[in-house]
Amino acid sequence: MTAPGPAGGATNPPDVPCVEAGSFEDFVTNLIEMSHISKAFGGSKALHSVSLDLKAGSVHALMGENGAGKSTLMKILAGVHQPDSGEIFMNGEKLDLKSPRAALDAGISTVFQEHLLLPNLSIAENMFLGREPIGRFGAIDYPAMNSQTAKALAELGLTLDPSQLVSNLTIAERQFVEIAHCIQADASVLILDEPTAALNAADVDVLNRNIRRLRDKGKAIVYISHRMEEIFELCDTVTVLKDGALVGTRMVSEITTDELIAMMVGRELQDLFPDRTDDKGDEILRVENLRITETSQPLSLTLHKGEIVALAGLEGQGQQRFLRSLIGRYHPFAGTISINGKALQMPLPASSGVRHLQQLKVGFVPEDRKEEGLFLALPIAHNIAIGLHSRRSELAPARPYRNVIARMMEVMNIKAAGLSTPVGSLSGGNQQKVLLGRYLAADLDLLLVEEPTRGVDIGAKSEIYHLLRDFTRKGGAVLVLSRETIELIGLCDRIYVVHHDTIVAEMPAAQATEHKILDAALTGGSARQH
Amino acid sequence: MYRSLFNILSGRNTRQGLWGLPLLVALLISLWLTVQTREFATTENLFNLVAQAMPLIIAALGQLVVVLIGGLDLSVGSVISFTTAVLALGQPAILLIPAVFLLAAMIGLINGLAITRFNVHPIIATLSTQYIVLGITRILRPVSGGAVPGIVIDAVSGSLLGIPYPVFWGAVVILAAWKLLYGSRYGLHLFAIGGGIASGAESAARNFGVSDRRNIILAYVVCSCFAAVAGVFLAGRIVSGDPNVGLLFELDTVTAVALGGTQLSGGIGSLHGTVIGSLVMALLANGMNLANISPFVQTAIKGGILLAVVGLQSRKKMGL
Amino acid sequence: MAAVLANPIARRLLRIPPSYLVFLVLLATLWIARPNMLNLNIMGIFIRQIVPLGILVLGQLVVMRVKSIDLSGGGIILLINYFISSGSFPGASLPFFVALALATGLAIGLFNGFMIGNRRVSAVIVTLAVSIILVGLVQFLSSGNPPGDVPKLFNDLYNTKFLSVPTPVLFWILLTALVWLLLSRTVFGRYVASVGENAEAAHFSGVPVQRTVILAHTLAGLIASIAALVQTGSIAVGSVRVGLDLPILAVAATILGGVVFGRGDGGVWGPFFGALCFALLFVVMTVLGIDEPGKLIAQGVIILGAAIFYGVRVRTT
Amino acid sequence: ATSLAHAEDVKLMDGVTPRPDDTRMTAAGAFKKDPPWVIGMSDFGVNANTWTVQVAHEAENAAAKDKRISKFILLDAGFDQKKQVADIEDLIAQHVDAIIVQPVTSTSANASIAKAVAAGIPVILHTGRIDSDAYTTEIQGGAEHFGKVMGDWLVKTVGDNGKIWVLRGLAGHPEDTNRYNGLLESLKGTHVQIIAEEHGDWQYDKAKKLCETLYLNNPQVDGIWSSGADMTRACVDVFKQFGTPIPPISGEGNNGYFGQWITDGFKSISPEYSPAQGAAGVRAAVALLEGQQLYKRYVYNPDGWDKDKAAKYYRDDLTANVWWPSELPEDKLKEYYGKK
Ligand SMILES: Nc1ncnc2c1ncn2[C@@H]1O[C@H](COP(=O)(O)OP(=O)(O)OP(=O)(O)O)[C@@H](O)[C@H]1O
Ligand SMILES: Nc1ncnc2c1ncn2[C@@H]1O[C@H](COP(=O)(O)OP(=O)(O)OP(=O)(O)O)[C@@H](O)[C@H]1O
Ligand SMILES: [Mg+2]
Ligand SMILES: [Mg+2]
Repeated sequence: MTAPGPAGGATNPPDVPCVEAGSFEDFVTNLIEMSHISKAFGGSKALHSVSLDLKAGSVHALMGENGAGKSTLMKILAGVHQPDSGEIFMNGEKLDLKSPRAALDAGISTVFQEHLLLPNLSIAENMFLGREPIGRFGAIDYPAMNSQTAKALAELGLTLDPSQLVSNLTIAERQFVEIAHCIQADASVLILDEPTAALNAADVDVLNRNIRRLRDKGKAIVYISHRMEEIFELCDTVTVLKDGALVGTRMVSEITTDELIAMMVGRELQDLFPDRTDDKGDEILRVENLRITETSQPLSLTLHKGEIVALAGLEGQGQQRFLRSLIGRYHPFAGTISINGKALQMPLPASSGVRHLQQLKVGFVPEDRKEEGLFLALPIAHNIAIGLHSRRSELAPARPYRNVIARMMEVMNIKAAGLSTPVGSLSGGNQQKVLLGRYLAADLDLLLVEEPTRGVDIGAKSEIYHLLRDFTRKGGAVLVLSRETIELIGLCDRIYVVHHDTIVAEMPAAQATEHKILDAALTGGSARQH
Repeated sequence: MYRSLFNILSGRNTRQGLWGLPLLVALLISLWLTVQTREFATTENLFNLVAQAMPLIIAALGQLVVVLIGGLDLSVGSVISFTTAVLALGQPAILLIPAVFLLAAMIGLINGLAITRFNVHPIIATLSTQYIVLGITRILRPVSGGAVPGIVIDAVSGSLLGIPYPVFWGAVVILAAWKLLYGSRYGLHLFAIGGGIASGAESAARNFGVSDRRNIILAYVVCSCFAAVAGVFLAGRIVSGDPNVGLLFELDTVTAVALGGTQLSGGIGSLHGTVIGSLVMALLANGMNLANISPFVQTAIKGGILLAVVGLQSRKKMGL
Repeated sequence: MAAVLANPIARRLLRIPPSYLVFLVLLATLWIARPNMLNLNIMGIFIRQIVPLGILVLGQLVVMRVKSIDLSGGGIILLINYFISSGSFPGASLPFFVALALATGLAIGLFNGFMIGNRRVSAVIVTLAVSIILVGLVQFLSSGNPPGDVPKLFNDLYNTKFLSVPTPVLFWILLTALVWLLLSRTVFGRYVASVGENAEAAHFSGVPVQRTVILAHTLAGLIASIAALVQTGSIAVGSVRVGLDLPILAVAATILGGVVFGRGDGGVWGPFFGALCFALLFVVMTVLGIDEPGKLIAQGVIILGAAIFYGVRVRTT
Repeated sequence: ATSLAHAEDVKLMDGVTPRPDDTRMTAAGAFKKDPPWVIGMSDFGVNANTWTVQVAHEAENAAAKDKRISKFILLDAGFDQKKQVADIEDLIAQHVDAIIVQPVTSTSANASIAKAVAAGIPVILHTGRIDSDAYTTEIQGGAEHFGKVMGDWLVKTVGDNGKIWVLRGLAGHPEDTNRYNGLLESLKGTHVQIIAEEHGDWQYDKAKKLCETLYLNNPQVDGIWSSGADMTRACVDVFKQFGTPIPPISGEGNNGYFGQWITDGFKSISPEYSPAQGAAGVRAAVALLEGQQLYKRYVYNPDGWDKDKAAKYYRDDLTANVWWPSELPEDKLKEYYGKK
């Protein structure tokens, strides 16, 4: 075993309970043992006899394709689901996790994959929900709660007002609050289910630093992410699941990226990113001197048929606001937008901007697939076909679009029992594919995509990249926004870097590096090329 | 800490709902009545107003508790009538008053269990109990009458140091509701559960280790008990048991709650908003009487003012 | 047992809305107590009694599918009934009254829709306030001009039969089928389903969310005015009172039929049977001579029982 | 004796007489006041049906005729007990000179009536009794009497062994219970059998459903006791719809009903319950304010009307919703009820 043991290997930190007498394991104890866990939802098996051991002072990665069962396994450990069979031990003692409360009491704290903060509560209230400090007369001790929250946020480098409502926060801020909540619980087991899906590189660094700190304090941490580089940077051990079954557990130091992918996907992945092409067609989108806000600098860009162009930059620099200005969600202060050479009537009304662009064969794919994208309780068929229906008038007969839907399911390799499966019961990656499928099926020329692969496994990511490239090969164009710089470099033809509500740099993706982009994003106007 | 007056008035960026506007309307009506009529701004009338508004305030505060968790209780009216009927059974108060609350709590328990354990929609569950309780009330007391314990009558009609008892009822009930909603963990949990339900994630609060089922059941119990308090108050005021006295209370309480800016989808709302909403309704009734508005147009005016207030309470999301 | 439950057809059967169940139970009760009453003629007349409610349910279910509610139906029925019975339009013909009624319903529905869809105010309170205003309007108008008789033609039409089935019943079935077609076979139906499930997602998929909500309410207003015409046909006299419980009953019948706010599992026929349940409930109680309190208690117990039974099944599958 | 004669002089309404077994009187001049007077009326529910609307009109009309009444305040409780309590409180707060109360129930307004009397304001009750003596004077057309007039007639018509249906009004409403008690009184000692008893809420549509259902369940019925005119009309329409003879059925003094009775010629009786009691209440208030002495209790127990008497009152040129006998002058009748 060449891997460096958990920090301070032999000297267990004080809050790690000692090995139970009679245990004959090696000296690094298993804090948690999940043994032969099985779980089925309705007819479909999500987990078959999966075992997982977690050690104190170690970061354990859980990998696998979308729908492999990672979240389900962790929800069982978090007390959300009860296993159909199998047992869970903590320090050798059997745990019966009937509810999330029970898991919390046992010292297991979780960042769930879906955002679960309560929008109508303040940050502090969310942080302490279920274990609020009590002051005089049984009332909640708000001053204590707020000050402790401020401290916890400060550890993550955040300066948010603890009494602010969560509904006023951005997605990334919410993600951090969830993480802070998880850490704050002072548990011995921390489960982080895709904590970085909504974070950019700089934020991921902050998070990694904190995770290492917690690991050094002797916590057992489960880390789920579809971003390979994070796994290799942060984790000690990795367990791979496939189709609900255990593929294997390895030391991260003993495995290469390709091996890991092969374990997950069951084959060698040919190439993650599709080849770029050079055939640029006619100009499809032209934005000139657009000022997103009253005080921001004007911004101009162009997009041609056959191109995939990215907007890169740090979190909250106005990329998203810009993209949503194009569909009328925000009203830009000045400037013109033309599509296929025709100027848009500005400002687009917020309530019908999407429809207006749809008539011009432009689609917008929102980032938050649960809130803004999908109809979770409705069938896959409805979710895909709605993009076609919405171009027609109310009284038109609703065509079944069976062929279109079936083709999409096939092209996109959507894993589901059938067309009428509710989207909500699919795994995250498959949900994302359904969402994209809606817009690919809708016969559009230009796609404005926010985060095309959020929470999507590496195999599906590759599929999505190829699908987008196929779309442009057929004459479409894509304007994409992503927090994953590597994705942008690999996928796109050109990259605009956004800083302070305006474009500060433009570069061909072939020449872009993470460093160059970050440089532009940080230094703003001074690095402007061209 | 500073928040603009607009934000406070509009209730934006808080979870208190849009209560500023109804407050403004209440003040405007009061001002108009003070100028227009001699009688409005007299202590006698203001004390009348308190007593008139009290049953609605009490019952509406109970309704608020279930509305905050995205529920609805259509049985409050029946519980009120039922309470007056039981109180008029002619037994000693020491027996009747605990009995009334025990029975009300049981009704709330049935509502809560049906909703949480058996997945019955709140409208269906509480409409059913509305029927059942009304039926039982009609058996107990087919028409109004019976003898209400003297202590109940005295408790609403007397006064202390020139301040009539209803004012104290108001103070105690509002204090209790305040303690429940803002001075305890339970109150926060109600908002949490409601916030989850309103945003479509029913189990959100549960993942924080907050027991949603138990809290929801308790909310219905609390609502019924508040209705019982309103029933006791009314029994004292009408000095009898009456099978119809609670009629339409279910709609009036919901109206008062919503008028006070509370969102019926749950998680957003406030105690003071509900009190203001109830006061607006009482002010309308009292004011139109004092201003001698013909009974043939009173209903239309009441509806018009409701519509005007609510029409200005435009929210972020569509819905109930 | 688990295998049976896993079977998709069995699971589908178990998801049948409670209204069908209540209907069957009541039918069986009637069959045991009064077998002679289970013939087409008699049942036709019973069902005819509920037609106004049944029609109102159709509008209610459309707005509930878009997560809204309409409590103004009672007011609309009262106002239209007043228009027709008060003689305010001397010498007016049937087509005039029909046109007047539809226009009234349409306008009120449109107003509701605008307030809810565009102004985004609370649907419960807006429609309740509109109802109160309409009731108030009728009270005001009837203080100077009380309602009188309904033109005879209305009642004559109401009493016609087609192939020994009362025309109002056929009309109701036809209307239900139309709404079913609208919701299941048109783009509007897809819009309604989308908006009800997730308005934000509907917006980003290009569904005209506001327009859908406004249209749904306009349709509900229109349907309420049709219910008003049938209700007016069923009675010979004008009225200054209306059961404010009619809209609540419509909501209850809709939910009993498996349609809840934003979800439409019961389709159109679930609520249809929901309304039928109320018809049969009334008949069974009356036939069995149950007294008023007993009726209330039985009504509550039956509805709650069915809903609990349904809830338990859904939970275990 | 002089004061007695004096009290006899006060004519409140046709058919209204002092209650024979109760000789209590108000003190002469006890409430005497110089005009102008402000009179308040707490109506149990103006908009319940067309009869209650007419009561309000009759009262307003009587008040308008008397120039000494400077203001007549009509408050509508809408059948809401607590609203009536509030209404009476509001009238006291406005220091009106007399209050007329149509109580919603027999108990709910008692405390506030006592409060008004304690404040020196005379309280006149009509169309509804209360369980207390706290009022000043009352005019009561007995609901029991109303039910008994119909009951006696029905017993006579269907014979000792008749089978009857009973259509009651709004459950829990005192008027419903009292009329029904009147019927029970008539049935005492007979073998008339109630084979169906249902609440039709005094409404046409609900009664129609009931009669249809009862008829289809068992069409064999000898007579029908109906607690209100709209229900009677509905029931008659049901029998006409099924094309079967209309059984004897009790009615009420409503123009629409009279029209139906005259055209269809079935056996019926119409107990009298005039909306002009609204006017009688106003006259009683005026008498008290003039300083006249009144009896504590007046009764209004007229005989039932047969078809001939109904035919005398029936007006083909007026709509269905005027109730007889009325004190409204011809121009008001035309204005409110004229067929257009
Ligand atoms: N509550 C549920 N009801 C029905 N099916 C479910 C439920 N939860 C999970 N599943 C199914 O179980 C399988 C495993 O899902 P799970 O969410 O655990 O995958 P995952 O590995 O977390 O995927 P991802 O990488 O997309 O997050 C999927 O097929 C999913 O559709
Ligand atoms: N009771 C349920 N019935 C149907 N679907 C459910 C149920 N509970 C959860 N789901 C959905 O099943 C999906 C997959 O299961 P799970 O809850 O493990 O999340 P996940 O797959 O990790 O989430 P993500 O969609 O972000 O990948 C989730 O998207 C969730 O919304
Ligand atoms: Mg997952
Ligand atoms: Mg998943």
